[in-house]
Amino acid sequence: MEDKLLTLYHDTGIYQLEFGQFVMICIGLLLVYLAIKKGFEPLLLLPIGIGAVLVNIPGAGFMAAPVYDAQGHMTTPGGLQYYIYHGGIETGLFPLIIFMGVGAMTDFGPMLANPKTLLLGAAAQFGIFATVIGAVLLGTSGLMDFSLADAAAIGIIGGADGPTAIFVASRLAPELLGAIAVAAYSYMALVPLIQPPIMRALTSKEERSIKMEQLRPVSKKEKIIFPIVVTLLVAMFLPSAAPLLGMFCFGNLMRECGVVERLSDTAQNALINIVTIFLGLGVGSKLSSEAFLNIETLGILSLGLIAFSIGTASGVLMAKLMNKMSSHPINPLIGAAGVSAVPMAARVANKVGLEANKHNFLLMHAMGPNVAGVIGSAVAAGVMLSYVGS
Amino acid sequence: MEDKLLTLYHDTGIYQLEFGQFVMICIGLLLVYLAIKKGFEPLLLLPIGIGAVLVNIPGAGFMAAPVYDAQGHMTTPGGLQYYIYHGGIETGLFPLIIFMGVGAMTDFGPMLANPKTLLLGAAAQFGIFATVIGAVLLGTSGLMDFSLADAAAIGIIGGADGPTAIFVASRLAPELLGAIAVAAYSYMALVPLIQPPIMRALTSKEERSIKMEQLRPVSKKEKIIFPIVVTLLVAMFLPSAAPLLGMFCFGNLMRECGVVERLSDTAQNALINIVTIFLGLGVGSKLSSEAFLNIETLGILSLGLIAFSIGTASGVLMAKLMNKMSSHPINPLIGAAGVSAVPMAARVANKVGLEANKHNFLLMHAMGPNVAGVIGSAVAAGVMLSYVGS
Amino acid sequence: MEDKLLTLYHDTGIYQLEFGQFVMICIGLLLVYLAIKKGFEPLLLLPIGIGAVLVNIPGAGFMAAPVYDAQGHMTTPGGLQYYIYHGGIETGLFPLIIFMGVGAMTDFGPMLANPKTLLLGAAAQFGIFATVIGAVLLGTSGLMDFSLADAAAIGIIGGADGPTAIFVASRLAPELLGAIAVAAYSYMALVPLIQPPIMRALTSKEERSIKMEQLRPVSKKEKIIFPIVVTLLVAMFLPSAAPLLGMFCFGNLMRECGVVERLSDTAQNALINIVTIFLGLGVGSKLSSEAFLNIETLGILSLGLIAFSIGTASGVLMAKLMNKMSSHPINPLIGAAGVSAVPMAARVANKVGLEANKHNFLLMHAMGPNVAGVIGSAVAAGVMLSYVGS
Amino acid sequence: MITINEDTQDTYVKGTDAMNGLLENGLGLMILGMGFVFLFLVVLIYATGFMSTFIHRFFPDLPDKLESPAIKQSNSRQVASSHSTMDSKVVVAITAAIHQHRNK
Amino acid sequence: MITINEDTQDTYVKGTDAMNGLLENGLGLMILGMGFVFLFLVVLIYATGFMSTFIHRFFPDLPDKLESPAIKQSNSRQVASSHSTMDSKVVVAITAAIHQHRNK
Amino acid sequence: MITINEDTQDTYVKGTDAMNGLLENGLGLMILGMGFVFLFLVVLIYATGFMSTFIHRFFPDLPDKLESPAIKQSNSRQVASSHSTMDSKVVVAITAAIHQHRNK
Ligand code: NA
Ligand code: NA
Ligand code: NA
Repeated sequence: MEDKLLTLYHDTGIYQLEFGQFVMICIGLLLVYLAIKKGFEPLLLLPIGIGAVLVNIPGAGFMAAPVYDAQGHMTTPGGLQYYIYHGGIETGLFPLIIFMGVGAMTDFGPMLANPKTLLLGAAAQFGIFATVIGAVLLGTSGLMDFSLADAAAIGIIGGADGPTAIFVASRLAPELLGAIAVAAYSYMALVPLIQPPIMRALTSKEERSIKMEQLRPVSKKEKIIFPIVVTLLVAMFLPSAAPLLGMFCFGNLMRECGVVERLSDTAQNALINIVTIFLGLGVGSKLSSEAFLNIETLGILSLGLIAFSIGTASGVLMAKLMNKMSSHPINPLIGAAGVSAVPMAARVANKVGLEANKHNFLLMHAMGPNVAGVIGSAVAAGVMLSYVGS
Repeated sequence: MEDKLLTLYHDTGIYQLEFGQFVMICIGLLLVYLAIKKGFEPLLLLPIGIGAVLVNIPGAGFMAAPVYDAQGHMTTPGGLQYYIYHGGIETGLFPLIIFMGVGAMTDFGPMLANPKTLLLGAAAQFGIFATVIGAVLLGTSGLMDFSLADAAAIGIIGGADGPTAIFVASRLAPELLGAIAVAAYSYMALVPLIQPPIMRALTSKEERSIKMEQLRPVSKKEKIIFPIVVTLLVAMFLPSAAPLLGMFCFGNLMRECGVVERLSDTAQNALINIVTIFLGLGVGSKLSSEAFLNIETLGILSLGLIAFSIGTASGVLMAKLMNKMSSHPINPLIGAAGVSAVPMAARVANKVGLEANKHNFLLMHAMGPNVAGVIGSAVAAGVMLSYVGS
Repeated sequence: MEDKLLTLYHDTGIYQLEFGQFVMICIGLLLVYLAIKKGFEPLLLLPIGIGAVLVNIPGAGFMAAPVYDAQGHMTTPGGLQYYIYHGGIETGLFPLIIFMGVGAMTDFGPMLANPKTLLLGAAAQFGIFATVIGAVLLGTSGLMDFSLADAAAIGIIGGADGPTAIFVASRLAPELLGAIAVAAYSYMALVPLIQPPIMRALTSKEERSIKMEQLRPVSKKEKIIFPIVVTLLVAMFLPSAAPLLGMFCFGNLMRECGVVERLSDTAQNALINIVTIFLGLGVGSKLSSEAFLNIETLGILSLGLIAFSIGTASGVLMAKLMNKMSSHPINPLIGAAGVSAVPMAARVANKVGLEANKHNFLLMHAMGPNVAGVIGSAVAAGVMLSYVGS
Repeated sequence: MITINEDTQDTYVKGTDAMNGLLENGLGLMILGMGFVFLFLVVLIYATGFMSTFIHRFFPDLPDKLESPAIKQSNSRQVASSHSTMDSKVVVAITAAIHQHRNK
Repeated sequence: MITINEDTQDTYVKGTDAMNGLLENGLGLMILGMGFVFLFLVVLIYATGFMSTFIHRFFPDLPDKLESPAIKQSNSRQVASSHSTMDSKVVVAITAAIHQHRNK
Repeated sequence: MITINEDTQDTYVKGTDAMNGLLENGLGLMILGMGFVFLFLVVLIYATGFMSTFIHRFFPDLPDKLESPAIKQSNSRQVASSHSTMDSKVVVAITAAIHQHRNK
């Protein structure tokens, strides 16, 4: 009896809790707080935060591997997050399904009306690669222990695209996945704070007031053919980006083709919601103290912020260049939307534009570079996967 | 030709059917009948009943294991229920997902308005532990072959909570899972028959007529913080209950936080419905004649009934005690709702209360102990899992 | 640097693409075109087409198997379609879940009002077995390399029922699955072109103008009991058809019983949509050039067309016979609906009937044989699985 | 499951025997198969008829009024299903709205 | 996890010792279990009370007006949930419809 | 997949060679990466432009009238999508309700 009581006490969290776990539970709660109170990408950060809390409960076994006997029968079942992580994230299934759903939610119309904005989506990816160099420098300096694969995975934070970041990190640097996902979603939520100062610093008030021409209407047929064109170009030039962009375009085709509305509806709602819940819990499972509480995480968080800033700056600068070269006026602010972070970055461009000229609505024009940024960062991801191997 | 005809005949159910399978198919049909005609928890008992019918069709192979060759290629695929049972129930995934959905459907408001009702949710769990003793006595008497793990799994029927019962049984006594799940859901459906006589026997008409004070309004913030508090307490005191209560609180947090409505909606609808269908078929797969047609099942069914009765009685008695000790009046009937069986038990309390005083609406007051009972039985489940091991 | 550039070039599709892959991508695009532009069963042919495109992108690895190290840890994750195919199609799970959803969408009312139409659903399955003989003849002739299992799987195209065809093919001839599924769904879409000439050739204008008596109303109870009766008969006579018909009847029971509306709704919408997306991608994964670009595919496509034609003809002839023998008039056109292809074939019968007599609405009467055809082809599938083994 | 005759298994031998075996098996499958399909559906006709008679005699019921199920069915394939719940909610909301509107 | 006493593991021996061990274990489970359930829920009562006081004192808030949550809850179990979104859409549509209707 | 240079693989050696190899690889990744991203998107610009011209010339079409897609899109991210079906049902229900109400 007394010994049972003792073992029950030894089973409690109070007895078992390590300091690192305590800190990680607090970090999980911080993410939950940011999600609920500050509205930081709550669809992801809430499940990630709870996932971080659960995985750090000592003795709860959320990441416990199942145990089988010699005949292959299960003797102890695994934990919930073990199955989620190994079934859906390590395999890449969840990010790809989410990307399909995002594709089904994306309207390429504004981009098709003005395809040149794709260049802005390309320029803003400079944040990704600049960050790779930053991570490599930290690695070679001996301060932090980053390999090239780690550096590439960290750089992708600059893509400002959650599923892409998770997909790349799960392949190139699984042990950094938690920190990378948290950084990516946090900074995506912080876009309204990070971007405006950079945008204002790099543009004059006249430039910010530039009115752009009304976008031409885009026909249904263009919208249907476009995802197929992207898929074929990816197949030709960059097969390593085909999982991401292929699923994205599949989702978009379901949306635009008009004959599979029930599938498109499910991809945009029930399916993406289910997978989002599990993706969040699975990403949270990588927020263990060993993987998160180290100097590398600080490096990742700093580099992520730098990546966003450089991406924003290079988007704006490219837009300034295009404005000089083009016969049609281009407001440099829409370049900042090229980092993706759909639709937050486009709204930020619209808002900063309204400050300069309260009759200048840039939202529609900024949606073009915004969705172009999604393609751009998926292409960058493909290059990295191909270059670094896996 | 003739030999083919013969083998075709040998493949028929008529040729292969054993008596036990015939009886189990009849039991499956009985469950379907109870679900449809009597409205016994149809969401679960209908799939369980059909699952029992399907698994007992001789030669249909619903529980057949897949066969692989030496290279690991599948030569014969497994049966549907094999994959469901081993993928979703043995691993504990399905009960946990359902518990998340139930959390997203639960309003803790009435309980937060009157937290003392948590005591009622505690008292009513006495049914669980009394039943454990009952099962142990049957085991020691030599009448039936129950180990301590079996006894614990049988006791949890008294928790009046389906997913908890399935989760515990799948870990402690998988071979009894079918009978335990059937008993748990059947008695939950029978709450309107089982509880009222006990409630009337233990209370006077005056007691049943006690009016309770209007509940105070509960702020949104309290509802948001509460699931986090529960999760942290579980993490501190009883990690073995963390899978159940962590997922339950996660679902409830999604409901209350107000920023992830689409996730909460999916957890309450598409996701829980999908998992309910498969959970039912999977539980039904354990209703094979070997596992069900024996003396132990009789013991389980009797003990389950006793568990419900003792739980109801102890809830009512605790409420009487609290009424005596408290300055605010407490109607003893709401104690019966502490067994969980949400929201059936609360409705029963309301109905019995209306019989005594037709202006006395107890529903709101009974919802507090009712949801407290869910927490109580999950805590009891955690203690059992920790005590008995797995 | 230059060597990296070279390897990046070697990774491109341009460098790696084989001619067979190019052809298969074109065939995938053709399916997408037929789905969108011609409305050929778009819910399936769109995902199948995209699946065919994706699986044939060289180096994209959509069908790559995961690689594990000696300790069982994953070193390289598998491709999306690998997991879908081996998890959902090879195991038979996806066709069975879809069949459950189709059951939940099916109204047996018109068939119950006139059960004799079940004979039409039987007669139209002659297309299946005649095609088996055709495939066997092609096999024995040495022209094509078909075993008995292959022949059976090809024959099932004549069942005009997608999930049944996929289920049978995945068990009897997985390497032919792609061609069989494409043939089945394409011809189902072509029913309005294939059937009318045959129907007109075999009937006189008077026969096509026959008015049928109003169907009797069918009570709710009959609709509830019917799926149970079918399940029990299958259990008695043909357990090998129990997976298909058991799930179909389970879905139908959820629909009709009226007490599990939320499960029925999910089975008909979110769940079937999710599984349809993945089923399509998984079937598309079998459209590789090795499996598709050979003489056998031509045989399959021709035999499938023959199967549909023979099935239509035998349905019409049986209806003519029944019209002669029965006291109640039977329009021979409704016999053509016995091939299944719900609800397309019933609409075709209605349309051809309206040509002959513009006040003669046969739709309701054709729905009986139409759903009977679903049962008929599932029974035929069961016989094949039992006869050929697996 | 029926075990396959040895000769069908080595179809690669392609001897005349194997061919004949394959053809014979195919014919057997056709005859048994069609026979079984008819047998099963005839049994089902009788079972259904018996079921309906039984229900009408012993559990008579008001039939669903105004039933034209085939048309309903062919629609329900297209449209999402949660129809009735939807409509009832809509009706509740409308009733409320109209009352408000009236009382203005 | 607590390791099981050796005697409970061989319940098949069914010696008197084993039986007594099983019974003893069962009683232990009952006492520890009920004790723990009460302990946990009492702690939860205090934690909840503390939480509510804390929130009311430091983060006072307009409470949800007209709250009768239990009734809402018991309904929400039955009905599909996307209630509020639904209703807002419905209300928008109704407002539009009524305006149209008025302006006829 | 490109095989990693041997020196990047043993980053644990941390010799100057390895560091230089890592930095070189990083620079290579940056140049190739940005180059490829631009190349791909420029190709995509031309492909898209060609596609649009081709469609407008050979398959002219009434464009979607009144298109302001970005705004629609930014909403559709927030709101559940089954919008149009919903609204049409709502409108049907409202029409019915208003007729009833009128005829009272
Ligand atoms: Na981006
Ligand atoms: Na309980
Ligand atoms: Na058929």
